[in-house]
Amino acid sequence: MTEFNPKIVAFCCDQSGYPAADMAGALKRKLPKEVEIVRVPCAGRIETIYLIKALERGADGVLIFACYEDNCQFLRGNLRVKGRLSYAHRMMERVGLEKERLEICHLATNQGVRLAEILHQKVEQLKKLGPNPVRQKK
Amino acid sequence: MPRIGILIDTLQGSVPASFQEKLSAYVKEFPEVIVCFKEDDLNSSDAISRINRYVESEGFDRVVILGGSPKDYEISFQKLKLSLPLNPYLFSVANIREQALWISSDEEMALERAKIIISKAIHTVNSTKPIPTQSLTLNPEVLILGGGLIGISIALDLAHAGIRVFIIEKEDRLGGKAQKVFKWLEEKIDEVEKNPKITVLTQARLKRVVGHLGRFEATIECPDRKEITLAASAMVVSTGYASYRERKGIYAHKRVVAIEEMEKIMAEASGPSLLKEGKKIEMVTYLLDEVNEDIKIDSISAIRQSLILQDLLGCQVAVLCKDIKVSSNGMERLYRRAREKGVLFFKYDDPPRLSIVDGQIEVDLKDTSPIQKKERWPVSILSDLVVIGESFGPIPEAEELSKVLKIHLGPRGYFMEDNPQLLRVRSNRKGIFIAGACRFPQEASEALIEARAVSQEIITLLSKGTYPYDLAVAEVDPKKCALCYTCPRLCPHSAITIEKYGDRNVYTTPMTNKEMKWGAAKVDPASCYGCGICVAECPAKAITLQHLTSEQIYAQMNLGE
Amino acid sequence: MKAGSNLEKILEKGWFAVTGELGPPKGNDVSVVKRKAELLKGYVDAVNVTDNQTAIVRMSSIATSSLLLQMGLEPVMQMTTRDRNRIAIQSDIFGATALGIKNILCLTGDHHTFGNQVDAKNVHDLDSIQLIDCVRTMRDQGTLLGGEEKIEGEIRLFIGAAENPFADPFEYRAVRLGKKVAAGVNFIQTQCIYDMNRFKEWMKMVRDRGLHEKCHILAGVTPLKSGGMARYMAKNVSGIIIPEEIIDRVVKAKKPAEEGIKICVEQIQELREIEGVHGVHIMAIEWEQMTSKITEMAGLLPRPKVDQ
Amino acid sequence: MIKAEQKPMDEILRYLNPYNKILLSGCGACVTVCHAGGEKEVELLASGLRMARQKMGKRIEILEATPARQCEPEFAIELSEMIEKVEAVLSIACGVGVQTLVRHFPKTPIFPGVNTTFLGETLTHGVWEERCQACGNCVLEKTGGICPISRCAKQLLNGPCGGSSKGKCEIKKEADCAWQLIYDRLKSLNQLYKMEEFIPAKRWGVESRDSGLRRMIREDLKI
Repeated sequence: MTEFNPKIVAFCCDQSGYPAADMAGALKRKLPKEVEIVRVPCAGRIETIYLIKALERGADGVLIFACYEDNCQFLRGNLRVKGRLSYAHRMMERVGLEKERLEICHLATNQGVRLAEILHQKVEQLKKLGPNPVRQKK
Repeated sequence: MPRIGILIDTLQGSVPASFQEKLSAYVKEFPEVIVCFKEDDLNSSDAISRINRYVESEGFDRVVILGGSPKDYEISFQKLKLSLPLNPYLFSVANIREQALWISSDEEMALERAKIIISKAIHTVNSTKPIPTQSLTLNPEVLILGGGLIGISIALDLAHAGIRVFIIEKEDRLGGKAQKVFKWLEEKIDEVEKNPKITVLTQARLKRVVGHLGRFEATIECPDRKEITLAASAMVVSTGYASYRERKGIYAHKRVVAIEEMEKIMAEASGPSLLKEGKKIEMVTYLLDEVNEDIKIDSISAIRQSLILQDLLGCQVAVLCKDIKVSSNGMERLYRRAREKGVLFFKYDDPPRLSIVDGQIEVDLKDTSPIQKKERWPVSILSDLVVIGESFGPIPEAEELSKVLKIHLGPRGYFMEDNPQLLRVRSNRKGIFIAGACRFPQEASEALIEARAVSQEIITLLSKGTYPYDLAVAEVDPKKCALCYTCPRLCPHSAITIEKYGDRNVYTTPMTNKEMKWGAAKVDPASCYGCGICVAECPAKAITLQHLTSEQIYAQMNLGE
Repeated sequence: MKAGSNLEKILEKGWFAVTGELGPPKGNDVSVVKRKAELLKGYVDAVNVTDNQTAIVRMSSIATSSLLLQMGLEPVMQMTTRDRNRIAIQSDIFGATALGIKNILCLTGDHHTFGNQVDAKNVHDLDSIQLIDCVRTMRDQGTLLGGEEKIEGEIRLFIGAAENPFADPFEYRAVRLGKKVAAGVNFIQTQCIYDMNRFKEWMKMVRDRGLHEKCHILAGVTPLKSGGMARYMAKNVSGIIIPEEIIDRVVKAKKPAEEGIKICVEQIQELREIEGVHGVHIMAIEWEQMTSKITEMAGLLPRPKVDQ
Repeated sequence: MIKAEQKPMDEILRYLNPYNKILLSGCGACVTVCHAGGEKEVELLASGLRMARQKMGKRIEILEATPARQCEPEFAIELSEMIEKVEAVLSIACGVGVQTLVRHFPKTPIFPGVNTTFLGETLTHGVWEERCQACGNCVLEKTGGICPISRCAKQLLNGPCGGSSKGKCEIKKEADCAWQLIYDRLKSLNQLYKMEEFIPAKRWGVESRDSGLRRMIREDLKI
């Protein structure tokens, strides 16, 4: 049996998450294999449907790397996405998906190490949870 | 079919040659890719001119750079934008260094990741439409709200730069709070009034503002209730602050005055001494930090006043405070001079007690200052005059103004800057600047620095006469708009308004007031920062970001259909 | 005479009336009614029979009133508009008067969400003032509400209503009483009074409008059982104001219940002195045994007998 | 406008249990504005339902559509082609929209996906409150423009009950007492006399829903 490598979609705000991801690289931190970085201008750009669709299309976990609260370049982008996250969590609960598969993490641009840690922790957590149960068997 | 040119930035050797080979082999699998070059340092200027030549000789219309962080190329992008015949949105960067090479545990994984990143970048340029750049004419016209120290200072700066200025002042004359403090302000006011570039409207009120950066239209209500409309490219809010103090009990005594009133008393003084009701004032006690502990304005005013009192008006001054706050320029020196001249400073923890003794006011306190001096606690000062600090707050009109201007107020009710570290004098709306004590109570010399910053920003903005912007911003499809008002409420930059299309004939009744028919939400492209909040919230899915569509985001997730 | 009830006669004679209150059982156990009736008999001129108070389902007000009549007490039948539309209301009034009930208290009723049938659909076809108008029409015009249709027989009812001087907007409370008077109310029982100053202020407004001459006002009192009850009522029951000093008295007392009774008696004595107050309405909630003690201590006994 | 909120997904899943291919239809009018049944919600609910059914091991195919206004027959009819392809329809328009589909598609089961809650006003973004019960005979003239039918818990017409305290309703502490609002407003308009007038019993049985199915006919408009 092949090892289960959880697939993670990581939405990265251009003001925090994305520079942090680059910094993780610059610091030569190894990231998990199956991470897709999605660069967005602000966490406020992330539509609820992206979170839901990522799960529907088989992502095992979805992470949002956003700026710290009160520190959004666009004032309320990270707060709006927090609301959308809670909507998605409610829907996941009804569907029967574990809440842990979707999470928001607040970062500053220089927290590349933290970003790498979070991703590794998430991988470990998702390994315990097992594959996304709604993923369609191919 | 798009014609894509690939540029491999070898980043001065940090991408190994063997890896480069594998990548160039991979990109050739894409039918759209017509050419693949290598460059040692894409940020160098000769590299840019070489790329320019490649574009012309090879005839590609889209570019994907395989290199480092896209953030690193942003500046060169700007240059490329100017120098290349290509649309800047037909570029994409595949960050194969940070996001593949450096984060992978082995080369195989790095290659896998790089391939995914490259395919996403190719998808991005393939799916992007060229986004045109437009420009907005900026007339050199600026509206300043508030003709106090800051408003006057900005008006003069701008007028000297050839900009037409309108000052809207609610009082009947210019100067605001500062007119009592600074004698030289009179000259400035005079200068303003004589300057043909500056128009002053006193006893005026801003009633309504429509439009955005470059074409604000402000309706002003003048004293005779007449309304006039002014056009401005940019606006400045310099409305200052309000100060107040509830005066109960002994604080209502005529020998207790606020610092601001003291300014007036001193300004009216003539001769070598200070008189109150015909009697000479000998002992003046400043009682600070009762209501405003964290603001240095009071400390500084008290020291400034006490030097004059002590030196020129023959008074003995005592300053009672919790802390001496002299962190602005030159204030340490003034403080030392005050001490040298004999001004007494006391520190208290428990509030001093005031009582009336024979028409004078006795101030009793426990002095807790560690500095050796004759007077140890308890101290009792029989004063002819007690000068107290006041509370500071936003002006009463702040909330209404924030609604009219559609700019944000901070939690304490002052106007809020867009970014406290970087963009201190910009409001959340493009083209509206805020300066001085309307942001928070501050000391005049510091506020004047802000005034200068605003002047510079505006002069830079207006000097070109145009404001270029591209359409990589949110755009509303008016046919889909449900007029739910979600986006104007949520736009952090107040860049969205509901457009009134008077001429859109939807109903059969002839409109008596065309202004009163609403069509759809409209984003002002020059005011939009492209954050995407409105796109994500629109319940009708009527808003798109042209350079980052949902389809492109799904492609970046790389999860298939 | 509107109805010739005992209560009406006492009030018309200008005597100080005393009414009590009886909550019907949460079932059909007649012995509960009997026990409570015994506790009140002889101490009050009439007894309010609540109509599913606080929206808790209880024996119907009409049936309980009828039982009281059999036991020799005079009922004031409460009727809320919460549970009945105008068809049910008028039909119940036919029935009630046929059974010999002569007093009615017109109420809107506590909201159903306070009770034990929160899923119920509340009716509120009429409000309390419209109910007063309805009963008055039936009695004085002999027709149904809004109709020309003549009633077979004769409706004779002494019409009462409640008023709460402690609810808001305070300045409107006397005006609202005026509306009730205009609609045809004969007597008023107030919400229980603890804040005497506010009540006096309200009575002044009532007198200024001359309302005390157009209807009889019975001041409501409720003895406090304990400090806990006082605190609870002050905090949780809208439209009841209990001044701190009264709460304090009960809380600090060695025997809070006795203190509560004492306060109540003092209040009655104070209320008696107010111009326009024609009686008291003692609401000893689930504490009916105290009615005798309170009336006795307040010097309200023996209750006068009116000639038939 | 009409306000609505999505039904619990379990309930929707129960309705859809027998079907494998459905149409999920939103509406571009009121329910879009209150974020309950517009295009965005259609997409989200469809995705959620597919996931839930996938998890149950019973895949479902969902077509998605959002007509401009589901309550106009022509718009509803435009869905014909899609409805022919499916076994059932889940409509997240208001109850009116659902029934417009029902009228035009006699052979397809149509299910509601939202609860139509009330006719309300937006207080602030994301907060709505009831304002009208369509009682059929507007009383706002008498009450200073504040509706006691929809805003008073007991629908009182002659002033506040005894549960009005400090401006709030005793039923819901967060709700303003409608009659306090009426009082304050009439006072500020200098029209307090209106609160002294007796308002007779409302003719519910003739004017409102109680009269049976209400129909409005404008002869001048009929084609």
